[in-house]
Amino acid sequence: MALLPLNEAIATCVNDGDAVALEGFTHLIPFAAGHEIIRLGRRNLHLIRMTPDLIYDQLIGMGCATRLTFSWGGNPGVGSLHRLRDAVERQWPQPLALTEFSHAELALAYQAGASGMSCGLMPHYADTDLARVPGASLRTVRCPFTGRLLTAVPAVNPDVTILHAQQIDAEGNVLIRGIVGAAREAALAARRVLVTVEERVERLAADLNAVVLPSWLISAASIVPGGAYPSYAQGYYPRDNRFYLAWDEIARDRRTFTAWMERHVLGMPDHAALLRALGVAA
Amino acid sequence: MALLPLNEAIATCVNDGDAVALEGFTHLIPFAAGHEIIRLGRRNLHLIRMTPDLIYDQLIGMGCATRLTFSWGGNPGVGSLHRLRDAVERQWPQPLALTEFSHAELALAYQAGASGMSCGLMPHYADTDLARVPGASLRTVRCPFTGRLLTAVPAVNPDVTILHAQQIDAEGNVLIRGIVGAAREAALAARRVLVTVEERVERLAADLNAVVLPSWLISAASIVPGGAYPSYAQGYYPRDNRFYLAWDEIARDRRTFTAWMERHVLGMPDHAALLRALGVAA
Amino acid sequence: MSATGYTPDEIMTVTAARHLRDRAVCFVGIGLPSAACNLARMTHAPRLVLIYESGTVGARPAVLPLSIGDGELAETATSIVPLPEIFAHYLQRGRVDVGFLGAAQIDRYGNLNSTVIGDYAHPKVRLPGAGGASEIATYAREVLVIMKQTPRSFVAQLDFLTSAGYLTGCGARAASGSPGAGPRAVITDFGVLRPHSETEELELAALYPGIGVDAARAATGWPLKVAAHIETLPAPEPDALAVLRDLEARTREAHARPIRINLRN
Amino acid sequence: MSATGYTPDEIMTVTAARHLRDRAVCFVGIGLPSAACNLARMTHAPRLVLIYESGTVGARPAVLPLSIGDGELAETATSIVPLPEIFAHYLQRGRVDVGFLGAAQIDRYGNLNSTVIGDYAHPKVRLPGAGGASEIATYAREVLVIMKQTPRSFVAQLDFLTSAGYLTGCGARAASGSPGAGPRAVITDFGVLRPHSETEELELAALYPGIGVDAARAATGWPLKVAAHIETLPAPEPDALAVLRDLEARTREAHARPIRINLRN
Repeated sequence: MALLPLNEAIATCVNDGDAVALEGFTHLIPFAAGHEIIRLGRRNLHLIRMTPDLIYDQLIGMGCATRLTFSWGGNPGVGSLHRLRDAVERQWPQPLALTEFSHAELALAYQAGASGMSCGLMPHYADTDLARVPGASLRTVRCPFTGRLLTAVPAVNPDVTILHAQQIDAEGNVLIRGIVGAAREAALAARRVLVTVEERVERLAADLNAVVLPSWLISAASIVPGGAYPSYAQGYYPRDNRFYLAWDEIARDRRTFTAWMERHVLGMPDHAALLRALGVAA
Repeated sequence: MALLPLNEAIATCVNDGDAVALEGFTHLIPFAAGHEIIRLGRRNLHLIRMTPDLIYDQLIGMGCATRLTFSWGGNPGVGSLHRLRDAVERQWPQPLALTEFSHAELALAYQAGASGMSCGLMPHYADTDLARVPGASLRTVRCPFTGRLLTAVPAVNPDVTILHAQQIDAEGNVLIRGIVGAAREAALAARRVLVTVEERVERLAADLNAVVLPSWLISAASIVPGGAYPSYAQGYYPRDNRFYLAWDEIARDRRTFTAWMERHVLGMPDHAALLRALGVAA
Repeated sequence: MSATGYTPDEIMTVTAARHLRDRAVCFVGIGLPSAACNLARMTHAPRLVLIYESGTVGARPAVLPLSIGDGELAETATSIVPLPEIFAHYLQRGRVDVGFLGAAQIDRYGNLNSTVIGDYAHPKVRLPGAGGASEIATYAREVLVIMKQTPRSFVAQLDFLTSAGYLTGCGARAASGSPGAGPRAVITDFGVLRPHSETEELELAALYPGIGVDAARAATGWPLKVAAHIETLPAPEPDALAVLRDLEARTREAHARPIRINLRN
Repeated sequence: MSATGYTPDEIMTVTAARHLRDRAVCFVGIGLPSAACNLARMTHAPRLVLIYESGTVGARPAVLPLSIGDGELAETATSIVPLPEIFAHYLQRGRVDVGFLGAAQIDRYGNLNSTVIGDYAHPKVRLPGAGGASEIATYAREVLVIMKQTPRSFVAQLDFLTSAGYLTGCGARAASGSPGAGPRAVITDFGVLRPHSETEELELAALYPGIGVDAARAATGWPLKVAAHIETLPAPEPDALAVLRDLEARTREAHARPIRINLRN
């Protein structure tokens, strides 16, 4: 595990053309890391994430991605991701190929990837149209015990998985506290793991059964307070629901989107500057 | 969830002929519950457990079981389970049919059971002889994506899973703290779940990401302090390694085994009396 | 609202809440379903078990979450489990009594579209997609659908089938082996549609006070059948309305609180 | 012991410990492997990562556990994970550098039996069975076997193949697709056997001080081949012996402590 400034960590771990998963389910979404990918101008990425959320709306709108693997692409509780829609509906700024799953399927795909398996199984019932779209990647096998049809979901193994977490200790072990989503499975499935954290501590404030990623599973880490904003970090700051509502207006239009990104992401040296500019840094 | 005295809980939840899993990996083995099954004279049980440990040596030696599903049948760090060996090698007190897995396979079988699946998958390499024994239950399927051979392990769904845990709260939620083994998967795979706990508290001393079984998944619970002895309950009492060493001598011989069981289990009204008789109750 | 004393959202929420019996295990979605479940929990069903797909089991939020994984859910849950387990150990294993779904389109057999309007490869509107909906539709013992009724959303032909209702009706769903019973009620801003016991086609079973059959028919994109006996649903009880409005006021206040992040380091 | 100043167990443990490089990830079994790993961790390899199959990752026990899941492991671990994940996410995923195995029988290709002596259906001796051994043998990048060498345990023909070594040799293991490299060393009370680079048959590669080739051959149930150059291993360093004996003394003391259980309630 190497402790690096975020721009160096991203430069080292994320290459043009990589399959990249920024995970964290509503909670602990690594926004700062996503912004750094945009600042470094990475291109041709295959973005993977259960819920693309605002950070992928931004990456897609800024032209970083040509493929998206996902299971629910909306602004939670608000509505559409307008940049994702614009890319799919009108190929702006470029076409975006989709690989689409349900949550259960993508969770299973990460789990298979984390387990060194080529696929995972779930029961099979009536096909929905999702099994029939171009690029659909589900297949079926028969259970060798019951003869019943099962759905096989191919493993997902990102080149790099990026997480945000609460703490890193002196040895580089990382604590995730609260809703964990499929973050662990996405990390264990990946070839490289990059973690941003709220703070460095001598010893993690971790219960015996806490979710801790051992340092030797982590390629690089950066200390980025507020790195999940406008998502949240349990015990540090809550989700900025107002920002999620405001994003609907910002992203609806190509021009206001581009202006916002140029001013707040490209125009800022780092995440701390963005938080100050938005008036949320104390 | 019904809070019952242990003998009533066992009488309600465990029937002759049931497939019964007493889980807990070295930690939190439900000895008190196992002893109550012996006192109630249950017969023809299909015992399921990754590591049969001393409690299954006792159940087998007392004639409660006709079938055993397991993955490692020894006295950890000490040697043989003499009663298990006597049943397999010399059919005493009765024949014992075996269904044998590796740890990884049985863990996967519980996980499949907990997930409503008929089987679970793992990669397949060279067969060991385990795949060829009478009663072997593994099969193979081809991965529909890679064409490679995979091992399919049939789900295990006990009629009842019995766990020991640290705490139950006023609503009947149960906290497991420390090594959890496959206890959760075994419980979620089961038709009924019976839990013994060290103590009842108003509110669990549980971290956000603690292992908590919600009350509505539990059929019955009993408060049995020391209920895991001579196994242990993290935060309450350590494993009695001396007892595990002593058991080797007690169980080696049919006569000393029977005498010990008659005096310490059949001859005691409950677990507290046993702990007092052994001089471990404070 | 002024005429009736309540909004369409309010009577939909109260009606949905009435469908929940105490101790039921609910797989809850964001928006009206979350409001309905929490209203039920705060009124007649205090032991309702709420599972959100973020992995929070037994959540008891004091304010409504905007997202499916707000911190409020984590802090008040009995247990937080990884997301793959919520789907495998709870939903797929058959532990969920009631699932809630909404969608952009529904057809006469309760099948739902939340994926695209238009052609999949060249959509007119790209919708968010399945999320947890496909599996909720399959596994929950019963499904409650909550949707506003318009000819554009209650359609003769779905553009895309994301989540299975009764498929083509007349037992097609049961024949597929699907473990759950399917959509037992579709709660709209006009009233409630329920499946016919044999054909499984949705029919108008209940209306809110002051709403007529013709209005409901006009809001439906297929020739809506009407049950033999149409029930008139009660207006929201003042107590329930008060609890709901209080909950929503607390929620608005909480979501408006400015965020302050301490840049230690 | 008096003659050499150390016991066979001690030189086996010290020799095994020397095989471990710092930062390696070890899947540790109970007994000598656990002693060897902790000795290495307390001497030359402070960042050795110990995984016990009970789910404790990064355990740093101050006393040796008797069982694979003693509380000491849980209290000192970086992380405790459910047992299915230890096997799927760590071992099967290829995260383990070194696995330790012992057995009742080993053959010339390093295949192991820990299941039965005699016929499976009517065994002469029923052994504990596979436990984690089969998958450790398959997936660990390399395997270290620790066993006392006797003609009854080093056999021409296994009664049962529980864990794969090099199967029939000459590349048979690689042909099976097995991800791990197999048993790179068999550490006995005579010295160390290693696989021949082509045939993969185990041959005597190193001996402890004062032990001759003939003695090792006499303790082997097949005609034991001898490497072109036999290394003589050093006696245990006094420092290592001191650390090991101190660890074992602490362990004996800890395991002898009487248990007191408080019967509240």
